[in-house]
Amino acid sequence: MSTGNGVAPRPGDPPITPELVDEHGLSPDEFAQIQRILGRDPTFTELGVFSAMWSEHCGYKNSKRLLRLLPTQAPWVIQGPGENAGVIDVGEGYALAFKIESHNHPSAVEPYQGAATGIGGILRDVFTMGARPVATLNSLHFGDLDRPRVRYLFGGVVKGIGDYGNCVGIPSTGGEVYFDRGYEENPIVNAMCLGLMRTEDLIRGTAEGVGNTLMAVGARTGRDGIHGATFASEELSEGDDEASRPQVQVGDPFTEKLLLEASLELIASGHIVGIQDMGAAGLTSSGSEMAGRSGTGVEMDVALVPVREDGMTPYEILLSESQERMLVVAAAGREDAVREILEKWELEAATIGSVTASGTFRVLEDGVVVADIPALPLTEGCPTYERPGEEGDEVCALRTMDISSHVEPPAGLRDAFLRVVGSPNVASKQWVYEQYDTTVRANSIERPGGDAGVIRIPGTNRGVAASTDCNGRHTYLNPRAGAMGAVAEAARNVACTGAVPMAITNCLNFGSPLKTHIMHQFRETVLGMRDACAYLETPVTGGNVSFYNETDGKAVYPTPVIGMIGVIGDLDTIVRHAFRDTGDVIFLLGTNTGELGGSEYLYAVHDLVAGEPPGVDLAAERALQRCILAMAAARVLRSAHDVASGGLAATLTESCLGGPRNGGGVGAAVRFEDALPDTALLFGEDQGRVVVSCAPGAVEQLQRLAADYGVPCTRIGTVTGAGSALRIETVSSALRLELDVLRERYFGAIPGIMNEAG
Amino acid sequence: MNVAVITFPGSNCDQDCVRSVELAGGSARYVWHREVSLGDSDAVIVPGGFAHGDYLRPGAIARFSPIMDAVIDFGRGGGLVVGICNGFQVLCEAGLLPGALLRNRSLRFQSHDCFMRVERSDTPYTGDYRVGQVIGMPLSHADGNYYADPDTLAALEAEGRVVFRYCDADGAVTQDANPNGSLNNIAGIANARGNVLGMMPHPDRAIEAVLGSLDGLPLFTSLVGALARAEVA
Amino acid sequence: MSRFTVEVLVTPRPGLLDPQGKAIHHALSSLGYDAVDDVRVGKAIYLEVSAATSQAAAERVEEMCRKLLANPVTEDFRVTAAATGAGS
Amino acid sequence: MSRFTVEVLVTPRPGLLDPQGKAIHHALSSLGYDAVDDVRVGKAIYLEVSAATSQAAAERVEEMCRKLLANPVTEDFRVTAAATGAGS
Ligand SMILES: Nc1ncnc2c1ncn2[C@@H]1O[C@H](COP(=O)(O)OP(=O)(O)O)[C@@H](O)[C@H]1O
Ligand SMILES: [Mg+2]
Repeated sequence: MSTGNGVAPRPGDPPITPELVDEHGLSPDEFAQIQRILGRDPTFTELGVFSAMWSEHCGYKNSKRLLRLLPTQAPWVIQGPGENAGVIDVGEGYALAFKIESHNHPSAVEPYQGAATGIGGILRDVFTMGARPVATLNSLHFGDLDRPRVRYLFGGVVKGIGDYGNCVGIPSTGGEVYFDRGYEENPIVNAMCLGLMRTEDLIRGTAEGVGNTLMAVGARTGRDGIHGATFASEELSEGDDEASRPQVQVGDPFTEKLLLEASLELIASGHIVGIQDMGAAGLTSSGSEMAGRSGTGVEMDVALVPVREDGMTPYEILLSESQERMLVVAAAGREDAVREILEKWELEAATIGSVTASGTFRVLEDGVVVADIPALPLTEGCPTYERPGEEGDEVCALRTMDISSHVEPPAGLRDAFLRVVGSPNVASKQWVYEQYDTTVRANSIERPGGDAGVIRIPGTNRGVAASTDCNGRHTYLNPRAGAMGAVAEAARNVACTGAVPMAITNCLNFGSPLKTHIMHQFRETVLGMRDACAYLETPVTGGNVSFYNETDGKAVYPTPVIGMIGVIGDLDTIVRHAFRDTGDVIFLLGTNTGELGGSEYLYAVHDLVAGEPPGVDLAAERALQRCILAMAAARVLRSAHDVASGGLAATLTESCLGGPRNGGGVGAAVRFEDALPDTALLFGEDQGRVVVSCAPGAVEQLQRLAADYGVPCTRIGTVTGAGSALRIETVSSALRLELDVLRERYFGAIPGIMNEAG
Repeated sequence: MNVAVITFPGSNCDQDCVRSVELAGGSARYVWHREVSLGDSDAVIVPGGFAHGDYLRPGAIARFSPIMDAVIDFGRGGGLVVGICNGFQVLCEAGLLPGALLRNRSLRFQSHDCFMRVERSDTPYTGDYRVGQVIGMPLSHADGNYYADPDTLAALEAEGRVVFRYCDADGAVTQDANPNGSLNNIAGIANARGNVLGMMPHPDRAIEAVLGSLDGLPLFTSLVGALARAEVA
Repeated sequence: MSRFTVEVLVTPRPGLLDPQGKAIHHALSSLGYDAVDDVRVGKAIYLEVSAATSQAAAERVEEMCRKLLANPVTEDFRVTAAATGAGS
Repeated sequence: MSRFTVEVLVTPRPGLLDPQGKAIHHALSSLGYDAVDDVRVGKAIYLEVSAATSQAAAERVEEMCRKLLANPVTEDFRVTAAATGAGS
């Protein structure tokens, strides 16, 4: 392979100095490797290209080796990691494409646009696979809501997600929001998208067929977000001034909607052989990755790319991250047909180059070669590192701290109960999800508010359930147990609706991988996720790593967000989380162990993040989930709701109250015989538990099924009907919580803070 | 009998509307906004979504889409035209219905279920409801706050042109039950002749029990029934 | 033909409730700005227009306002044209 | 203390995409207004402020802009104060 024919420095480009290489985030060794690949010095344009492709964001330099440990296969996996999105078979000829992505740094700088463009990017990842987006979810982690800046970020992010997704017309079916001082400076904003297609309509991001035509489609290229990919791989620092701040990318959801419809029409037309979003690192990553995947080369002339501003250099055009753009490979001779479809959708399409046999990523400017780089080494040759890791002292001290002195609630049990239920972490996220269109396209069977959202596969009686989960406090205190817990909880949430957990996507949000305690967190997280996914048979089909979530040396909690997918074969067997009828019998499946480490109780009542977080018994978890699924299939259940943040207190409250707009809820009377302190019993976040209810006549069948699966099953009480209270007895106390009071706490908490404080 | 569902760039609920008509026993087809004729359509639905991105004001740009001249002529001539959500906004901008839809009182996009009281059952869209019936369905909008100047509002009330009003589960028309600040809790209105209807909530998302409500279906069966009767006559 | 920058200010009609203005007013008060008595929020639209004179440019844009840029039911508008680059 | 009407014009920073402006431009073109070369959309905010002088009023509002009314990352602003009722 020969490169560099005629590649010469472009007049006006800065000379390649060690400082410039360093500014591009490349080490001297990496630069030497680039020289070896090219057989010469790179041009400025080429340096920019390598810098973007070998950034953490595109090149996964510090994570790739560990990520290889994750299980990725199962008979139902059609496409594993490596494509724009993972794809699984969901039955009746349908395939589901899904993926989660972070937009943390852009959201910290400009919450509204940062979050909006995050949604835009993940939608494109899914519809470029040929799938129509049918649902989105979002996982958000912020600092404490008593800080005005946090309220500004929270409000802006939610509005940004809503305005973008609503305009494109994709229902939001779920997500999660956490508030903890661990995210004070660095919010975590992860967006997930699910898309459906007929299995045969799957298309991949490849540039096949020498002579085929490369077309730039959609919005024009501006100077936005140049080096966003590198930016996403650096920490924010207090001194970030405007000059050094890359320009914010502005989303245009209307153009996205047109691009979505046009792309699906293009894919269905057969006029194109490949399509990819110009996401991080724009034209550079889309062009070189498509070539790399298919072993071909591409050649393009940046002078042919439609631009929004005058005087853009090849460097800028190649690295721009302007939103709502696609790179399309049209079959030779079909360019006009492609253009016709795009014109109908009022979109621009420009022929910018072609697929070649050279194996190189070759870029011209008005016919003059400005870059010529072997495609595969560029996309796959990024050096990878496995850095040493060791648990940090600070977290070790917190984890091993004796929390027994904090078991007593200072102002009594009732006060603690109301504080936990009214803590923004446990309280209803209605304020969030009612800003998202949850019902557009009339397939939302279970909307946000329960354990997992469920979307119908149009024209069938099947559904896809999805949930995102990560308790960052648990993963902070013990990354391995926390990661296992996140997978277990996500699967349990999906199973509670009656859907079989199938596969996950994940978004790993961490601090700087160059620090040993962060690397320790990362490694432990991957190992925990590996074990849980293997055991629960939910392989990993893709995901995203976001490092450098740090400000002034302080990193976010390690936050591996799990996006779990489940399939429900018969929507008539769906189970919801709210108690239903007076007289129904309530059971606890699983065992109370009273684990208060890392709990919401300790945070909300004692302002403490400490202790060993709940452990995960994978065998018990698997048995529990299979048992729930069997009960759902046998239509034994009137309700099912898992136990997580806030413990039994939160679960029982939510099952009594139901959704925000269904009237007063129903009361319940429960009694626990466990020999545990009251707080440990009611607020412990022990894994592997679900509260279910059934009609009196179904009690025996339910108990038999639990016994069949070896799942501990304790009869704890009954549903007592409308307008009353939640009554809880333990061996030492009795509590009566009026539903009105619970309603006010649970539904009023977040609106109260957001409306009053402004 | 054929219902035209207009698709603007940015329409999101055109499929839901076609499906609703079909479930009600009628037939419907899509009409792209750049067409200039409604062909042999017997009724028109302007669906929800974000036509032209809702940029400037919802409905402002869509109102000038090429097909809209035909829709306006059709409505002025007594043809059945219903606008749902964004479609309601388009019809107001186009002058087929009076008033305007302002930003929600909360200043937020709102997506949740609401209750409405049916005020008229003698329109082509509400024949299968009862007057006073309380119906529940989703709403989903940022600009649903109905406004008209005092004279217009008085005329709407005097002429009985308020078709749906936001209410609570028991049918009481209260400010608490008003989701967006609409004057007089107005959720849907008709033109003077009664052939053009606009409403903010989504009957097209309440057409199957599995979706949580069937209360939207009568709107479409009423429409299909009215067209069938017109065909016979 | 010269180039003009035409500024269009679109404001809610007096008497109309302006929730956005009210919200900003509320936020300013809670930041301690007590000297603010009222806030109204509208749109500022800037058009680059080619025309023979600034008056012609303004007239053209006024027509656009009546047709599209402002909603006569709820909004008033004001148009000012200046030669492009002349500052404003 | 006198009363001033302070006009704040908030506009998207140059170089940033302005989807709304783009859409309006497109709509005006299809209505046949070919003489329009560019459209940008911002906000116009009017505040009634009590202050000793118009300069004091403007300074106060500039502070509000930096704090709340404009987003420094994406928007520029311009403030003009006039005695209330003086027209503008
Ligand atoms: N950011 C969000 N977007 C949409 N829905 C959300 C969001 N946050 C929470 N929800 C919904 O609120 C409900 C409760 O959330 P959460 O307490 O995280 O549930 P769980 O503990 O079962 O995972 C879920 O249905 C969830 O989907
Ligand atoms: Mg749950």
